[in-house]
Amino acid sequence: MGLVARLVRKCRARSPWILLFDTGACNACDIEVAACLTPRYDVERFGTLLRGSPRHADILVVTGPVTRQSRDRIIRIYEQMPEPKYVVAAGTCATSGGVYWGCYNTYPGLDSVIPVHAYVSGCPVKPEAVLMALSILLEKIEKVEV
Amino acid sequence: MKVPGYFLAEALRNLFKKRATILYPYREVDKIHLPEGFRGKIEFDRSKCIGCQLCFRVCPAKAIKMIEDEKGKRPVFFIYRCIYCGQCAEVCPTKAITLGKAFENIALRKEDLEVR
Amino acid sequence: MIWKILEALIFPGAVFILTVSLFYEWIDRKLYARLQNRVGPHLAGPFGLFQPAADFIKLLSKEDIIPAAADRFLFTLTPILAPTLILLGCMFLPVAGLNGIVSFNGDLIVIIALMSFCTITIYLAGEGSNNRFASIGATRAALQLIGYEIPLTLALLCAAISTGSLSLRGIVEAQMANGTWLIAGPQLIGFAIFVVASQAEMERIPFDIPEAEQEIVAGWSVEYTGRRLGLFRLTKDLELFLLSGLGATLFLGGPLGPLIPGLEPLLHTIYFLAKSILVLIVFTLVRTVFARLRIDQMISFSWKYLMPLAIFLVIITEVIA
Amino acid sequence: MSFEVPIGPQHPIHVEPLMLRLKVEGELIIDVDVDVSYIHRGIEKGLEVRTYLQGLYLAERICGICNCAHSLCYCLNVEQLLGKEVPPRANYLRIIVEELSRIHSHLLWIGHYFHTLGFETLFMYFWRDRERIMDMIELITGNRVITSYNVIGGVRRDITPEIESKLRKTIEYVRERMNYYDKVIDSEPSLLGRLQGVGVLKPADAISLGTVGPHLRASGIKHDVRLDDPYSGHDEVPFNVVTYDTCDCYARVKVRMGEVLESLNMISYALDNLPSGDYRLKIPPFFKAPEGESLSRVEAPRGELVHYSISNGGMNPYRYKVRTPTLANLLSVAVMLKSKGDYEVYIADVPAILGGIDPCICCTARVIITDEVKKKRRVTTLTELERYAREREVRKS
Ligand code: SF4
Ligand code: SF4
Ligand code: SF4
Ligand code: SF4
Ligand code: SF4
Ligand code: SF4
Ligand code: SF4
Ligand code: SF4
Repeated sequence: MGLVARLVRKCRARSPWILLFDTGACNACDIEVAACLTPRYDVERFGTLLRGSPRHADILVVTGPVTRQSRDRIIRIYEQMPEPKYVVAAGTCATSGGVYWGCYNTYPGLDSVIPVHAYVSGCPVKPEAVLMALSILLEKIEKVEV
Repeated sequence: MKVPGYFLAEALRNLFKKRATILYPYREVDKIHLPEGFRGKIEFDRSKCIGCQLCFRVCPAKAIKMIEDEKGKRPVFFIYRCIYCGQCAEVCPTKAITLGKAFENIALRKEDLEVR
Repeated sequence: MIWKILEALIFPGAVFILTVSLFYEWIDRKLYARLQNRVGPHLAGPFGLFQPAADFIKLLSKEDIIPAAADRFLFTLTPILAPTLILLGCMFLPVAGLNGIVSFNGDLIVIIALMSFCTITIYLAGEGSNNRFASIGATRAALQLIGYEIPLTLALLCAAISTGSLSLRGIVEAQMANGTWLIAGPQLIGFAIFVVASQAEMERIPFDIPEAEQEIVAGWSVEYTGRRLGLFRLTKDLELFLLSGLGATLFLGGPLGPLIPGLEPLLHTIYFLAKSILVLIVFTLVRTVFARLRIDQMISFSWKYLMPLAIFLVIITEVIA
Repeated sequence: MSFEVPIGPQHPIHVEPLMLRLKVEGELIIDVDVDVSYIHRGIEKGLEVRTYLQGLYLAERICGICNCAHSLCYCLNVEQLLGKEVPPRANYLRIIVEELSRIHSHLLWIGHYFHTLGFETLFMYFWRDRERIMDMIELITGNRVITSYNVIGGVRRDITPEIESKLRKTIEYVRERMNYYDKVIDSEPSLLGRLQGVGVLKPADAISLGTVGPHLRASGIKHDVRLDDPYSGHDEVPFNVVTYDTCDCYARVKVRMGEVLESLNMISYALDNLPSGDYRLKIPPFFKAPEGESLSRVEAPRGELVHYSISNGGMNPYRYKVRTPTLANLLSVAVMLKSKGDYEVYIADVPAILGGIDPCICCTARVIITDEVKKKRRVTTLTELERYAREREVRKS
């Protein structure tokens, strides 16, 4: 790796801006991810900012099973994000649909719709687990392309 | 009484107080709040299991599958489906299942979360 | 000549200004976080010092998207124009001596004009991206300009009137001659107006109305990605430097302080930075303790309170001078 | 010149997908259209294919924030079907956890509300102090948010003396903080400017639009299921119904602040008067409910929550119906958001007004199918839905 490439990679790993999207979660995972912003967990330590616009974001954090209504939305948001982009599936629902089996309106997990780079299981995910997932993903970003 | 910037005093006071943040990943691991009875990742004791299938039948998330091994029927758990409800542990007649304290069930590939 | 160019490019010119303004963003974010009982960025470099730089480099390296609906010309022009304008403004600040890199009689007016141009650029940037949120944000930026522009100008002019000079150098010299800083005296009011109006100029809480995240997503910048967004963020940092520097120069005596012969440029720089960081801290405190106003509240606030106060100040200053 | 601003479904006001189509003139809103169908998951149908026990965990996940109210409501419902009465100690324990989650929900909402109003610092402080409550919930139930505490026939765990003393300490801490924040809210003009006189809902309108919970109480109407139709021992634990009659967003904040203090008192009282004895009935994991129907009501943090079920004597409910508080409150948003006469609403007020009802959409979504090809929307019929559900089951297996 050249020096510049190394620097760029390092900067990417130090400045992950996230976008939170709820594809039908029960709220619990949402509030737990939101809790990461607050003093006890303070995800800004990693340089993370929560952005409102997909155009500004690097990491898409998705909670909830994908519902039919939100499927097209999540695909569109994913496409709006500039490369390089990563997706974190937070919560059992997002990793596999979890408890919502047999509900006619959900898909079995986020990876059936868009590529996913990190799975966090938990119902809901503990904020610490989100932090850990982020830092594992960032390490990966710094070292190799995920 | 309206006082613009009423919060200033409190904010400044907190500047000199200890931060509320736990510098968690990798550091200050012991400060995490993990009480007794926390419902984390499933721990399964093969030697206790009698293969009664109760856990498989109650699981609300279909996270358990029964397979056959050399000693007979046993459950396997798909952690990526598990909702950490603890129902299987509650129903198991021999207490072969307990919920541990591992809460960081993270994987970059889904298969890594598959079978425990 | 070479010397002059080096001065403009390296110290105390572009490179220096850019570095310092990134540093200022770090101070702002870190202090903001500490006031909220958090830690703030701490992984990028020691204490997270390189956080703004990391953000910037990352943005430069990201994919560049121009939405199909956007105006390509404006989309290309505005991200370059905005930081250039502010950078130009920063060149007038007397950082390493009594003179800025460029300095002439009436440069205060030029700075004010440059800041207004920058807001207009932002208006164009929002309109050019042809997105509803962006155009609401752009309209708000323009409306807000009407609200704070006049009080800001008046506050700055009062400093000029009371020292009898329209150039930054003149104002600093007058403070040197008086032996007191302008803030000690009736110009304290001017400083207060200046702080409030600068928050509006920089679009920070309580006046972050044009990019109010919770209302209109990211406002005028909603469609910008990658390096274009990076340049806009840089503009914000430069504004932080320009306005805190301006406040320090006009009200806190800028680069003045006890000097040791031979070390003047260095000491001047240190004094200037120290004072402008003080102003920056005031900015951050303001952003910590208020809620965002609504655009109509902002305008009526500025016409009901800021304007009369500013006019009152002009009268006092005239009487005293 | 008027144009349409879509707010949502992905929008920072609210992480949850909700679609508001605003018609605006400049900054003034003249019309609004609400679409909440983005997270419809089909839970009501899902409940019909689960056993009663499995259904509990799904009902709990109708919503994570009110999970305690949902599971309580579900349990009450099934217990009614079975004709069982839970032991008194279970009732008190249920109240403790229910009120704890009410506090967490209110603190969460107030903090988030200030965040939407651009008061970041107060948001941070509220959520910092909320963490104490979360710790307590985690301590008692084993999870921070989804408690899984209520089970059919009682509660899952008991409270030990050690937990009790920790809980009391936390109550004192939170009470002191709340009294301080109360002062901040009443003193900060930039905040008051965004709250007072915004989103006024007259008592008569509040009733005719069918609003519930704190939203209704902020319009000065004394209505609370805990008082009107006490369940789970609420008739034994005294509390005041907090009402406010300024009917605006300010009142909505103050009502919730007051309710937090009330809940703290209720927990203290419940701890002091905790009956001894069993905390759970023995109920087997698989059972058939007798034929019949049952309706239960619970005062969730956001208002009255209704669960209704029909049983045909099987292992799973024949029909299950949920009426959630936010659905009842959303109607009033559409009314409050419209400028009319001397009542003006700006885009900047959307977060304040929408936030004022404490909207969480996830329990609220109802089926509206958007046909992407034909660009038409229609509401599906029950038979269509059933077919849909069956097809899906077939595809899965
Ligand atoms: S994983 Fe659990 S807590 Fe998270 S959204 Fe799904 S059901 Fe809710
Ligand atoms: S904890 Fe719950 S979801 Fe997980 S395997 Fe056990 S019963 Fe299934
Ligand atoms: S319930 Fe217990 S004993 Fe029965 S199969 Fe499951 S683990 Fe084995
Ligand atoms: S309306 Fe709510 S509870 Fe009913 S199926 Fe949809 S998401 Fe589930
Ligand atoms: S479809 Fe008819 S019979 Fe069935 S629940 Fe609805 S109203 Fe009752
Ligand atoms: S859903 Fe039916 S019963 Fe319920 S309010 Fe509407 S019309 Fe009445
Ligand atoms: S109102 Fe509905 S979505 Fe909101 S917290 Fe309660 S149950 Fe959940
Ligand atoms: S209208 Fe009936 S079928 Fe449709 S979601 Fe509601 S309860 Fe289910």
